[in-house]
Amino acid sequence: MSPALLYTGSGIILFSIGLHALLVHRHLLRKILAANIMGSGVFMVFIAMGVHGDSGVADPVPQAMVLTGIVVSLCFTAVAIVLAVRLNKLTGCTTLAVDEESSID
Amino acid sequence: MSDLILPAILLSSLLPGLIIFTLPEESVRLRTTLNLGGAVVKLLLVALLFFHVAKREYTELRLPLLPDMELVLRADALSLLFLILSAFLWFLTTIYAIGYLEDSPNRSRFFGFFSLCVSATTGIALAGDMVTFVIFYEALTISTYPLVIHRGTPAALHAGRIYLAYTLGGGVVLFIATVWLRAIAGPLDFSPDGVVASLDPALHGSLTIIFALLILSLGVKAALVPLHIWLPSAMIAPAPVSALLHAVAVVKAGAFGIIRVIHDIFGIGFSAELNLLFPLALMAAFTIIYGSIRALSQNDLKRRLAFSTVSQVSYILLGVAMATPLATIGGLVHLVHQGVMKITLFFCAGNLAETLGIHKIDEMDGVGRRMPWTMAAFTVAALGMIGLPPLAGFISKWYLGLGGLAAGQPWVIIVLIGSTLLNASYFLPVLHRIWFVPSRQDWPSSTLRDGRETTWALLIPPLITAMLVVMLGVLAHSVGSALYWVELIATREYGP
Amino acid sequence: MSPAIVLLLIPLLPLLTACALTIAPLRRIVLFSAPLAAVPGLVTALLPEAGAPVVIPWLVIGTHLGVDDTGRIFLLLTALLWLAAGLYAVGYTKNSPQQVRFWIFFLLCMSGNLGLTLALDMISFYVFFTLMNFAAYGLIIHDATPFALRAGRIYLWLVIIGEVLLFAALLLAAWITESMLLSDVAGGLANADAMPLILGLLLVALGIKMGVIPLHFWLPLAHPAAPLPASAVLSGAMIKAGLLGLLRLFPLGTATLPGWSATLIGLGLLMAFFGILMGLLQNQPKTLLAYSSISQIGFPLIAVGLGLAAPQQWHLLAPVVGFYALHHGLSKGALFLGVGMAGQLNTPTLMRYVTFGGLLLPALTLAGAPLTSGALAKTGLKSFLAQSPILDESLLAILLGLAAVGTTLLMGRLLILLWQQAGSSTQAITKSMWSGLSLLFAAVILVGIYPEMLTSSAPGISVKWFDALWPVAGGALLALLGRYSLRNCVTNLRVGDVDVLLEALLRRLGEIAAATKLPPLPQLPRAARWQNLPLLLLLRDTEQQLRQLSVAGVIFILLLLALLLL
Amino acid sequence: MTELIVQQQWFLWMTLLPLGAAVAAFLAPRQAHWIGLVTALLLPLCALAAIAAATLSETQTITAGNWPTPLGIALRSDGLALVMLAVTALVGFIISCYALGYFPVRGHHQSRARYFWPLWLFLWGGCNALFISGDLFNLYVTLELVTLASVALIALEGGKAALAAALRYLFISLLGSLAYLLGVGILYGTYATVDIILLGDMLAATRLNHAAMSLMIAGLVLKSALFPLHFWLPQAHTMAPAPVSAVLSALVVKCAYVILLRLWFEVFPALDTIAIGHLLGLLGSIAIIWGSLMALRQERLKLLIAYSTVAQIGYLFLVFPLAHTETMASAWIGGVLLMMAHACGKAAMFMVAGTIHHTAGSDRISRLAGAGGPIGVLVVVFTLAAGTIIGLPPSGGFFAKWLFINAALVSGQWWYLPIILSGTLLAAAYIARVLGWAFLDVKRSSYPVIPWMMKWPPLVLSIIALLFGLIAYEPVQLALSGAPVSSPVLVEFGP
Repeated sequence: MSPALLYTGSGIILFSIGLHALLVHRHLLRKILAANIMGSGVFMVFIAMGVHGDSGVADPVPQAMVLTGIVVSLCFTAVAIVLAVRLNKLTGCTTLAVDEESSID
Repeated sequence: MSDLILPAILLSSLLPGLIIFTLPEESVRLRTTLNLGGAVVKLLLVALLFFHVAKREYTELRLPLLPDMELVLRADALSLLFLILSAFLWFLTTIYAIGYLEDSPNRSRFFGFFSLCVSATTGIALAGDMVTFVIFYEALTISTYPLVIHRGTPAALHAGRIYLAYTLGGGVVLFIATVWLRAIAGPLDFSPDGVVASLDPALHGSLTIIFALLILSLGVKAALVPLHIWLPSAMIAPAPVSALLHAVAVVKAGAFGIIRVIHDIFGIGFSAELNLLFPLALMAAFTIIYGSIRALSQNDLKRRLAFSTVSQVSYILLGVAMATPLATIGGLVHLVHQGVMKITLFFCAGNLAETLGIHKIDEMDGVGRRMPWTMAAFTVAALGMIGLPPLAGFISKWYLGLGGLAAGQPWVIIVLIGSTLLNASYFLPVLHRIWFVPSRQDWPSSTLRDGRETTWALLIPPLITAMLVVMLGVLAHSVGSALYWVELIATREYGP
Repeated sequence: MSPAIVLLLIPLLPLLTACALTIAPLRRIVLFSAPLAAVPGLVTALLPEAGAPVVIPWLVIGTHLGVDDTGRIFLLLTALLWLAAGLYAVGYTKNSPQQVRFWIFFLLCMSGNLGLTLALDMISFYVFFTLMNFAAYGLIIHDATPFALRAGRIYLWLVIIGEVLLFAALLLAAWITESMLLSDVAGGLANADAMPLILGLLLVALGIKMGVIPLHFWLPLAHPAAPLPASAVLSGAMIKAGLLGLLRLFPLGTATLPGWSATLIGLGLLMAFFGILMGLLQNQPKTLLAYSSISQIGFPLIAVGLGLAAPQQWHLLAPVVGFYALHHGLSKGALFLGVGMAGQLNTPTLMRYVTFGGLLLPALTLAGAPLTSGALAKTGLKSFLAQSPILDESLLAILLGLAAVGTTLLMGRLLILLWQQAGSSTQAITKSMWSGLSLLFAAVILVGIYPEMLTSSAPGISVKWFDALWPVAGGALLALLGRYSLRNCVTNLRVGDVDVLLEALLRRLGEIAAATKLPPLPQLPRAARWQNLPLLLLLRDTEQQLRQLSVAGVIFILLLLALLLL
Repeated sequence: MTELIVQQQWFLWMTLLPLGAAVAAFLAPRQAHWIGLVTALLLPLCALAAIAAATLSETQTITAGNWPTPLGIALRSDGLALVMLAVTALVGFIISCYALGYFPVRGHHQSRARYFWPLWLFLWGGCNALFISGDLFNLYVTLELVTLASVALIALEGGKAALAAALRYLFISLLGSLAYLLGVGILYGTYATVDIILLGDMLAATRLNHAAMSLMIAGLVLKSALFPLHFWLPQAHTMAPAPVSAVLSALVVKCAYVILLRLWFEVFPALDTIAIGHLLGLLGSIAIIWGSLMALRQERLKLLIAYSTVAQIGYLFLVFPLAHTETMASAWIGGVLLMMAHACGKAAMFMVAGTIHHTAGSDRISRLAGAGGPIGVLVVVFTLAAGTIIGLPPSGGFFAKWLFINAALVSGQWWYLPIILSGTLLAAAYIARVLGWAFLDVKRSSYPVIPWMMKWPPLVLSIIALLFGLIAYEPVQLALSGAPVSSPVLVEFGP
């Protein structure tokens, strides 16, 4: 088992766990965390993809991409947390259980 | 210069329409100026075009839409026939509508859509290929809808729904058929020999289906039974709309489209070769009789007139479907004649409704004494509809009958006779009521200063059209009459 | 003035006069001078060189007008009768509340009737024929009594049927002969396959106007219903329009058609006797006169029948037919106008005898007494009886004689009826009425004594006194006998005709139709709110489900799997 | 002069200008609306210049920082990019004008205006960057930029429903973009590049590539709200203020779809995608019917318009099954044309809805009763814009449908005909329902005066939308330059 494969495998497993958590958990914070875990999984796959052949030299491009990805993910997490906190302040809920259709006007 | 005539004719109603939308309700004078100005300018431009076309100088304008697809505007003799009719009747209807809608709400909206409607009709007349035709045809569908529901009553909205369901249903079928035909036959420019005759005989099956689809979809607007349901219910619209709807715009657009398809897309020879015309003739004949029979039992004046339209428009189709020069003359000339006669009838019906509040036929007892001029116009037009000589309707029937004989289909005469009898039996009792039955109501006497029966704006248009009904018949063989022009078209179509 | 304008003026002047009537300020003057609208026609008819054919190509679809020999005699009759009736009407309608309406229809009708005598092509004939027929409706129902309205309804129906059949016949004829000229029809039809159809259509269409049995039943209703001047022209002139159509359109002089000949002769005889019989049973003078018209129009029909049997003789026979039409028209017109004067019979003055004499003259003329135009016409007819494909010449002559007896009897009954009912007449009599009547009297006398003066086409026939006298004498004798022996038997008869039968039939049909009418279909209840249609509710619920993130996630995973597998 | 136009990298400016303006607007909130308006004025000019430059020379490519591909970030201005830039510039300009009226500079809604302008300019820049991106990863980044701005904009209203909708949209977007990113990663692993053109040349039909494609398509399908993954769209689009709804429906949804188009036609043409095409076509067909039916039963104008978007997205996905060899161009151009037409029409409709909400106090359709008179202009605008949605000539929607039907007929997939047609009729039905209410003859108490800026911009846009077909020739030719398809646009049956 090459490290690349290990990374790829665990990346995909992380992605799946995150996906499951994102869908199943109702608490917003858990959802945010789940999304982050999914992102980490994808990044791990990227890192693994940077290995070309046996040269042992890591391809810098995926690393650059991952760095960019982490920044994006950070932004998202920040925005999500702000929104979640704001929602919690307004409704007292920590979930998305708002019937939106009836609450306009 | 002459290239610009065609777009100018379109814009002469489109631009005033768009400006009118933005006008506030109170600016009556500006709106009236725009309306009438547009109508007059259009009339002048059409007259100019007439001289061009009469000299066989055809103008054409092409505008690319997509690669290999163009918007083609072209004025040939047939376009001009429809164009003159619509431009002239629009002018009269505008005058009439200004009088009719005096002091009613939402006039900017009304006149805006009214102008759009006429622009679309103009576009239909000037369309030089099938794509352009479809574009303006659908534009007409949608610009008429707000006019149908203009009153805003639940009944009007209901009628509007029916109208939209039928016409848009027809519209999408037309759309498919056109795309299909385009995919089979390439560019669909209207040309006297048609564009599909030279195609592989293996495609004749598809062509037959396409023809049926085209006729059925255009038949919705032309009110072929059983696709006519929308027309009587659309009667709920204000009188100027009904007048235009019946006489010029919508039903005529359908009939005109069928003429275009038969003459300029499939070609008469080819349509006859594929035996496509006989079923159409049968449908038209059935519609003629059915419409008249239904008209018999209507008590609402406008509904009776509507069923009469259902019946009369099919004369045009019958003539075209006979595919002989004489029948074509009869059909095409009825396009004009029916328009002038029917618009007169609707103007008069509108006058009754607007001035005296009469909508039903059994309220019309003795109304001839109260509104003699209006009712005289009504009488002339109704007699014309029956086909009494020398009025316009007779000329159409005569040529249709001769054409039917020439086509070896003498049953057409029986249809004409039956229709005449039925027309007589739904119009003559009305005329009897108007003139010979003593009035049972005491109508408000005229409030106008000189004791006129109604305002000039409401009175002049029907009188002019009634005069036309007489003149189109009496002067049928004069230069410039509809018959004269149609004979020119037929000679070009069939060769001398 | 160009000939075209002169000819056009004949029908146009009445039309213009009618138009002028709609303008209120002109009304008084126009009403007074309206009868003069017939004068151009009269002048044209009397000037032998006037009325050369003209072509007006721009009018309708090419108009041919002109006065030929046949046309001239009809034009003369028509113009004269309309002038007289018009003069009469000026006085007759003086106090009528619907005076203007009457005159408009009167003038329209006049225009049509004058025009159709000028028409040399199908379209203009049809145009004027139609104008006359429809305008006459306005005259018939003028009084708006239930009787008049019923008469008008029946009349209108028959007119419309006649119109469309004539339309079909003309259409077929135009198609076959490829010409619009009436003069080409006779020749063009001779060998056509469709000739029987066309002739049949024509016979029905024109027969309605002429009162050919069984299409005659509107006549005894409409003629009495109309005001007197209108009855006079209806019975005198308009009825002849059908005859003129027959003369113009039947292949007379070009084809030998024994079958058609026999039919027409048979019909003519039937009409002659049927009219007399039915007339005798009436007790309304105007109805009686209407039946008399049916009877009288049978004779020219017989003449036309004879012409169909012997085309080579037609050029001799045609003037006889024309003369007969003229003679009958004038006398019948005079009688109808005279009916209005019946009140004078009750006055103790000299007028009583003048009036009676005045009525007696056209009555005798109609009966065919010697020295009158009636004798001339009948003698003319009799000289062609040998051509008949049915019945023997002598038998026919006897039949005609019997018909003349009957006519005299009928006229006798008319005079007796007028005398009896003179007391109940309330008609005010004016000078213009007298002038109209006098004009007709003069014409009747002139035509009898000096036919060549009024018409260049009168036949030069010498009347055998005995042949003319015995039927009149016999008839008069019978009338006098009947006056005293049957005076109480026939006074209260009310005899229905085909119309009663037809109406009963229609009523029955209507009842059957009403009985078989299906009950209305039950209306489906409209969905109260279409938004609550089950399908849409289902959609809404599904949409709610989809909105849950877990459901959406599952769908996402399923979609991913599907994409991977495809 | 010519050289001046050609040498400038106008399309690059179209990205940098709004991003810079966004920063400026954020820093100077009092001047935000001026900054926004100036930017909105400049961008259409830039777009025109970029088009001029492109027609004068070849497709332009820039690599950021002069790093060669695959290292550098490739930015390209091909036909598709240019038309999308242009449409975005047009719609964006008009939405900006509208927003000037919608967010009053003074008054108690100040804070909304304060945040709207930077976010909107940020989103605009993100969109423009997305359109010109030439590599897959950059597409991811720009898509996330757009999403982030959208989330913030949805939450602009600040209510709990808006927050919930924003959060939901955020999660969904994350899910979609991470799936997409996973696919990008797999592709990079094999080919060591993310450049679209290079990948398109190299790609072979392997299972791995197929898996990558599946992930990317699934992610993008989620982001472009194809049935049955459309559930987030109606809420997200209707919670926001009207200009934002217009932006979201007209532009943001199209971003994910543009990436899909690029993937399908430029990256993965080598793969066997027929079955996937049919799946997408099936979902698209259901979306058309479903969205239209749902629109038909909505009580609120904005929801109706949003569901109409769901249906229109369904049409867009018909491109994939219809694009066979000979009908490739027909379907592709149809898709592009529909995108453009829908952007104009839908933006105008949402703006009208916003104005109606503003004047009538609610966007319930029943509140429109009798509105045809007093606010007749708005009804007219709505009708004109709806013409595009229904597909009436001469709108772009009409010609897009023409091309779809043409492609369906020639490629023998006639079963799409009834779908397209019933979609058209249903669209007419839900539009007619709105008009019916508006035309209802009810006496209304007077409406407040409609601000100038809330009335005329939608009118202009709706007229453009309706007449788009008449001016479509140039955009279509532009889009075809450097397009991945080469076949006649109007296909005829083979001999």
